[in-house]
Amino acid sequence: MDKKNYFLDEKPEKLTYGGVFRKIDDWARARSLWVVAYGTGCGSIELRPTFTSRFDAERLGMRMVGTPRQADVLIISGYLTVKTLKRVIRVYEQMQSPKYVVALGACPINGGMYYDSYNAINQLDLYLPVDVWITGCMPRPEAILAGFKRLQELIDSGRADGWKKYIENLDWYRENQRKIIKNWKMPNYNW
Amino acid sequence: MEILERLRERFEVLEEKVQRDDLIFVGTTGKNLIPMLVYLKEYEGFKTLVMISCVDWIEEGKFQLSYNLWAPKQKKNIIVKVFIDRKQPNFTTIYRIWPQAEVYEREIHEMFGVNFEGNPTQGEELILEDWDDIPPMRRDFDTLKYSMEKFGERAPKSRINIRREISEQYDEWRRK
Amino acid sequence: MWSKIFYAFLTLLGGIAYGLLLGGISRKITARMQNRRGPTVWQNFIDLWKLFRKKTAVSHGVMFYLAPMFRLVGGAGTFLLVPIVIDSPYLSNFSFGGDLIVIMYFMVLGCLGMALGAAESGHPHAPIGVTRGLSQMAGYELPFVISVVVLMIADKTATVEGIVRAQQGGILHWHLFTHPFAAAAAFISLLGMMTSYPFQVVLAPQEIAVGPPTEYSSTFLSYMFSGRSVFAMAKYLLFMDLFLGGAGSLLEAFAKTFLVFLWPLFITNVFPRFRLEQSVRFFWTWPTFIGLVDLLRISLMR
Amino acid sequence: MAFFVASILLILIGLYAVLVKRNIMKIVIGLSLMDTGVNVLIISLGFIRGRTAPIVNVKDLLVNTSSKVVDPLPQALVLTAIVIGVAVTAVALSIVMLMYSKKNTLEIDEYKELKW
Amino acid sequence: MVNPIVIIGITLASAFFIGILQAYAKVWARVIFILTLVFDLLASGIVFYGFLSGELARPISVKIGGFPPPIGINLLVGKAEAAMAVLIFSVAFLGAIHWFVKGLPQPEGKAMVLFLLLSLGATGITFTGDFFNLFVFIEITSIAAYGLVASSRTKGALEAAFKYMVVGSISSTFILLGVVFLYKATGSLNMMDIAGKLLGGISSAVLALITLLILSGLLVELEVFPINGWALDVYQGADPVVVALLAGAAVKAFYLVFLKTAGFLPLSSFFSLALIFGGSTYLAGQFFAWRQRDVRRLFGYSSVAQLGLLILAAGFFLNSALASQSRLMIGAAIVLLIFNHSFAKTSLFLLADNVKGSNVEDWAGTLRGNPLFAFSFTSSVFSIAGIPPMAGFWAKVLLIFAIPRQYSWAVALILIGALAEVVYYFHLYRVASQGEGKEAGGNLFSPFVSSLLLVVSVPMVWGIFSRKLSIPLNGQVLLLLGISLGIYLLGFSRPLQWLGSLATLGYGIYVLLPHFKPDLSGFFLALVLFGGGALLIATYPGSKKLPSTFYPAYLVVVFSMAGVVLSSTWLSLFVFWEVMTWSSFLLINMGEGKKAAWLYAIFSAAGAYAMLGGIYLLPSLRIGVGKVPGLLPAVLISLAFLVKMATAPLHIWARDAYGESAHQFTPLLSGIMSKMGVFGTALVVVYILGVSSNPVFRYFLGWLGVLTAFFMTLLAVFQDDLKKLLAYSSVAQVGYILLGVALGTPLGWSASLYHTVNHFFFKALLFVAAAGIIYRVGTSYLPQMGGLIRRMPLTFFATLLAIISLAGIPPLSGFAGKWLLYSALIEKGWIFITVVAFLASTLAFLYCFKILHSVFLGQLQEENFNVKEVPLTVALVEVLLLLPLIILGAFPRLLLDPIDKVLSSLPGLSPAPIHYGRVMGAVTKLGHWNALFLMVFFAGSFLIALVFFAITSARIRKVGQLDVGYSGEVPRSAEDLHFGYGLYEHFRKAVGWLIYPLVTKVWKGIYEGINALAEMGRRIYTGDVNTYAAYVIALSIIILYIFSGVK
Repeated sequence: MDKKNYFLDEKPEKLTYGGVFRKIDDWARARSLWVVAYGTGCGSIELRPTFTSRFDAERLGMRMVGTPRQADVLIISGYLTVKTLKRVIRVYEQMQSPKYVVALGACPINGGMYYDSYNAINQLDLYLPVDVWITGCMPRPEAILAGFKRLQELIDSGRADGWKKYIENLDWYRENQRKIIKNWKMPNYNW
Repeated sequence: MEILERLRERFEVLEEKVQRDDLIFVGTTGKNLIPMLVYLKEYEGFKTLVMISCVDWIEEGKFQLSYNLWAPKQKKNIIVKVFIDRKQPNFTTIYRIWPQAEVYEREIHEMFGVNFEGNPTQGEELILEDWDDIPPMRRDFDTLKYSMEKFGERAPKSRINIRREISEQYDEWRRK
Repeated sequence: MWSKIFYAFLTLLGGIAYGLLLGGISRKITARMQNRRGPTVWQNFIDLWKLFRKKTAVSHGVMFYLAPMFRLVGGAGTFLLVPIVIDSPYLSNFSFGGDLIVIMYFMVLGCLGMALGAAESGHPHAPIGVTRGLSQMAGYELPFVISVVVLMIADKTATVEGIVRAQQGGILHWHLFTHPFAAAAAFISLLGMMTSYPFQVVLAPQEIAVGPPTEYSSTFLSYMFSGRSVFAMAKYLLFMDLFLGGAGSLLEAFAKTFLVFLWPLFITNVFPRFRLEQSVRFFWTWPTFIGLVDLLRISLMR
Repeated sequence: MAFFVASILLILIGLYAVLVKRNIMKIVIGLSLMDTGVNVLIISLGFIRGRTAPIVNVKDLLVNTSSKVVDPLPQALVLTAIVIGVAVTAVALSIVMLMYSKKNTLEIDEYKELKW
Repeated sequence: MVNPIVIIGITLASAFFIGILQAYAKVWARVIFILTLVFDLLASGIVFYGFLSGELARPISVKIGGFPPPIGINLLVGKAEAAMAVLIFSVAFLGAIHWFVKGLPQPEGKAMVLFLLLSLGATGITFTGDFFNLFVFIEITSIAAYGLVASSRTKGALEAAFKYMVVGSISSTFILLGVVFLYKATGSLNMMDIAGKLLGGISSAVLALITLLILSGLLVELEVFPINGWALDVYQGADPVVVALLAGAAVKAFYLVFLKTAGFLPLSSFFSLALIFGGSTYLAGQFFAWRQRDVRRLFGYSSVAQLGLLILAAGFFLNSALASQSRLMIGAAIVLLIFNHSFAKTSLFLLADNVKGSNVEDWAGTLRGNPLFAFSFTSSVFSIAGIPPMAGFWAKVLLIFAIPRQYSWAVALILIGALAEVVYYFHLYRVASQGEGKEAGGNLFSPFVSSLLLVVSVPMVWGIFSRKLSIPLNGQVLLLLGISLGIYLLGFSRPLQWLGSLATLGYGIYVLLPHFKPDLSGFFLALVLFGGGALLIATYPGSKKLPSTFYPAYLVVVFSMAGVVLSSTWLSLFVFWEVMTWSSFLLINMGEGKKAAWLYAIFSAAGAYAMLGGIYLLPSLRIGVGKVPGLLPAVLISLAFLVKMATAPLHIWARDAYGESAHQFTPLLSGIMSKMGVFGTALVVVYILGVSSNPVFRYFLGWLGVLTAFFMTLLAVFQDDLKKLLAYSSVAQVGYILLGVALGTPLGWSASLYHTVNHFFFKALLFVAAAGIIYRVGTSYLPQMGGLIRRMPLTFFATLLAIISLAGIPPLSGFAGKWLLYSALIEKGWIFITVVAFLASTLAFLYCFKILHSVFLGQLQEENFNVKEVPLTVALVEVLLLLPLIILGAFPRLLLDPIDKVLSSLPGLSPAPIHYGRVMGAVTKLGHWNALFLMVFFAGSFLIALVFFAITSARIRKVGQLDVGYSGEVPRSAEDLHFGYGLYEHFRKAVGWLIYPLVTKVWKGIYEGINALAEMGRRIYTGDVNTYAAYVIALSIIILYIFSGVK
């Protein structure tokens, strides 16, 4: 037996979105957002007050979880270097659908103050489907909460479908990703 | 300061500067560096290597390596500077004196292309994975051009609805 | 027969629901104590539904696949073996299936199943969590067993019904008051069983990502979730039956389990965390000595 | 009585040599002395004052011989014992010779390889 | 009829001729040498046969020189003398053959002459009827021996000869003096004459002194402690053939004289003299050998010890206060001891000649690949250590059982010495049987013949003595044991051996069918035979690597266990017990263990000898007959069983013996053999202790059981070797069984018996699975496995069910035992034990998870990618053992009903007070439990949940084994992700102090202490001639002073 069995090398199927319980599902999903506690940039420091007593994101039904398997939301908290991007892609792909991406700050949108850096990416949505952008450098917890409110509205109305788009256009995303990640040392499908 | 006198007695000191009471700069030649560091470590109490940094003097055609040492008892810093040729940036490692130097040297190698002979982990990726250009911290490296080429144009500030544009890109890509 | 099964099923659903509700209440109370608003008390239902209705899931193998069922069935079995309302034909559920010894061993079945599934996931955190859990179990089992043995010897029966009957006739007949030391030991070990805060290193949500179920997701996790809540309910019920005199009616059962539920909750919110060896040492010293007082008393009185 | 004392003395001297001397040759001599002492003792046991040697001829057989001669048996025994003693001494000396040829010493301390 | 004088005359003459001939015709000298020995052997054999056949009723008395006995010298040859002559000449013959095979020492003529003279002298010593003649023969023997020793080419021979000569001279001086004084005092030298004169015992103190003079001279020759330094030096330094003749034959002649002298001169203090000197020599010899590194000297110590035992026996033999029946038994014992020791020691010394180097370490590997060597060595060692079926066993048993009760300390002494003997002999055995195979020299004819004599004598000895002692050994079992040994002949083909063993076992079941009765024996017999048969199937894979003695030994273990359970007397139980122990020792020794088998041997021997001591104290040998006074016999007998169960302070052998024995054997060892301990303890509790009496001792036993369970479980938790972990677990589970037996209530007993069977099922299953896994994976180290569920699903399933059973989790079969046990404990009211038992079974979950996780779960390691499912036979046995776990889980009554029948057949016990209702299931006074309901409920609801899940679940992707949430990293290898090593480190921090190896250290301390004492003790042998001589003198004076009664 070769090492192939270490990772699953099979393209994921496209997912449908609907069914009898769709309304209830969306309602529940919106009110139970579990965030993977993966601090990618400077903004992760803003998440601590967001989730603790002062701003209390838990009242929105949000929780931090330690593993991508159980999480619904991936927060990109600031700039992403090439090195981090690889990990973020893997974490995102290990999350179970439906899943959402929230990007904090200017850097993921257009590079921000690192627009000319040799190592920070300029535009996150080329690589991952972002559902909500929260601008600022960095956005304060109030802003983050407002962003999550927006995410909840999107989910409630069924418009937060980045996870579906990602699978549908996986090849496009892969092409973009491979453009900057020259040495693709990851499995083809990360879950 | 007495320490400078003692250093002068023993080694070739090219330049010296007392910045503060507890911070001295000393310049020396490449040959003298390791004896001087050993001397400072063993006899003057500079037990700790705080860091190694590098400056690119592109005009002079030189790299400046600064070894920042710290004497915990006297509470003093000394920075030993040494210049090396920019065209052939080869130098010896000091990781046998301070094992932690290994990582600093690895980083300097990655960022400046300085080659520390004898460093066991030289050349392994530290921060830059898959780097494909000249070392990025050299002053002749055009970071903006590189960024634009690799990560794409900076999106115009006026753009509001990103989602729509991405969808267009999907469609465009599909049509190809 | 079939009606009995039907009622048992209903009771089970009720137990799960009540367990989830208690979980929500606990989150709410914790939040209030931390000067937060906190989620609604129904939050656990929402979470459960969301997990249940996730679109995708991953599996690592057969045991991984079966473990949530193990967990749920183990929890449900324990829950149904403990009589809720004594002498009620329906609400004493399947307590004819076994006595206290059976219950204590049946409890392990669910945990074992979950441990196996978790371990098959191949994630190193899972066995870390499992071994911590088992070690802690070895810790709290000692005081718990001491108090259980005290009760069995004192009441000369090993059945839960028998123990409940022995406590009838007024609040002062409760074992909580007749055997205060044994009760204290058991209630301290309840903290360990519920992995509430001083003894919470088993799950350690941040460090080892909730330990055993770290690789579980989606529907699997929802089964685990409901299994855990019904399991917690089983423990509350057991403690109610052992120390609080059982219940004569459903309402009383609700109230008394709520009382039992409050105890770890209050502890959990004001304490930091023990390391594992500290918690084992703690269990093998203080609650054990407390329990031994009653054990000695019983053995001398006999 | 004198024989008695002398024999005991001989035995003791021999014993002394065996027990104390560190030279192998002396030990062998001690053994010989002991042997001789024992022989003397045996003879003295059979000796009866005023009697003659138990050499019997026809004339003596006519009279009451048994009251005239000493006990003949110890003497016979001693004859055998002497032979045996000589044999033992011979073997001992040959062993000593071999030992000396091997190690060129007769110190007993050199011959303590086998112990414990 | 041959005249004995002819033997002496011919030998003397041919010695003379050889001396002359060897200068001219060497070949003829050799021929005459051998012919003489053959003639002597035949002649003495004819005389001996004459005595045996009854042709000669009275001793032959041969006049020499024409004078009638009182005045002239005569030879007096009786049965004993003739036998001794046969012995001497057969040993001499074997030695001579060995010389011829290996090459005669140079100069060969002299060596042959001296050799003939030595055997002649020894014969003369035996034959003579005259004291002075005795002295002469002693001197002939001695001088020949000096010469032979000195002419040996071995290192230190001269030195030894010199020491021998000095001490020998002193001793013969004593004898000579004694003889002469004797003549002076009695006027006679003829033995019979003197004996006639002194018929009523010695009256005068002077005579006593004289007797003692002779005796102390003889004691020097008999190598009594502490004046035996010279002998050890000779044994170490001289040519082994000479040593064999000296130790094997000449010394025995001296012993005969000693016996005769003491008999003719009835000294009143002889008894205490023999006891003191025999006992001290015996013990000193046995213990001083412990630290001996030189093998020949070690054999020397052993010889000395055996002589001590003989002297001790002589004391009892000549004590007229004893019953004649006992004295007869002791006489038989002496004969057996002499026979046994002579040939065994001859064999051993000649074997030592074949090994290069003299140290124990030089013996490493000599048994491997040398079947002849192994056979000779094993049978000799077994003979000397007195292990059944060898004749030495009967010697010990006869001796012990003949000693009257008031001298039971002597019995203790004998047994302790025997134990010490086992320690050093089996140390040597362990060294010799392990390590790289080594070429031993090829001169194995004589040792082989001499050990063959030992083996051949076995049936005869058994035929005589087992009838005499009325030990009814089960004939069917004996037959089966014989057939088992025959399996060895199929050794050329392992599959054939395997099939043959299966057939034999099947035949065994068929033969023993009538014994499957609902009583204790039948119960255990079924376990032994069916269990052994099932496990035998699984032994096939990998059996090619085992020695061809594996299957015979395996069958012997099984059938001797059958013998144990079918025994009707304690002594036959003991016999089978010993056979079982030592055959299993051989099996354990086939594994990789360095020390395991040795430790097992020591502990088993200690237990067995304690049991023998206990049996000695019993009023009747029949099981269940007679009222037993006091606790001591019960304690002693149960020691053996506790050892086999590896109960707490006696457990230290178990880990390695289980862990390092051959994988094919471990299931039997754990699953069935440890249950023999249970059987024995059950016998002790029922028939010796009584189920309702002795509550304190039974409470103590209960604590032993529960503490064993607790500590062994804890040790298992921290064990990283699969088989050793299972070993600890096995010991712990047997601790529970012991607890149940100790309870002595019907409920406790039914818990125990239930658990006995059930433990067999799951532990045998686990060990069989472990054997399969180890066979496939090639290691038993847990952290190196992992993820095997992907390759061995069946084994995983089997192991899982076994583990659930082991942990006692309902709904599988293991829970019934737990439930019964706790019910019994609470009913009995042993509260504290209950708590500890509960805790221990909780701790068991820890190692249960460890087994499952470390072997089957987690990441599959790269080196195990190509592992396949276990071999077919193993899988078959797994399934066979698996079914009862499930069936008993649902219907425990299938086993509990027969157990009730067994219980009602035992005195003092009744069927367990369990009622079986339809709804409530099993009901006791305390509680209730419905096994079937739990099973149905669990299976049903599990299925429902599964189906529901399958319908409602999300889309499930089966991912690869490295696809885990790893902080976004890509794991590089399975090894990084597998959590195998140090699984319970955190728990060790909390409770590590509980597994401090106290017991091991105590045992080790005892061992080291005895070693240090032995080391100190044997320093008295300084190797200095002066010292040796001084010892002789000092001791003789002390003997003369103390025992003569002269003040």
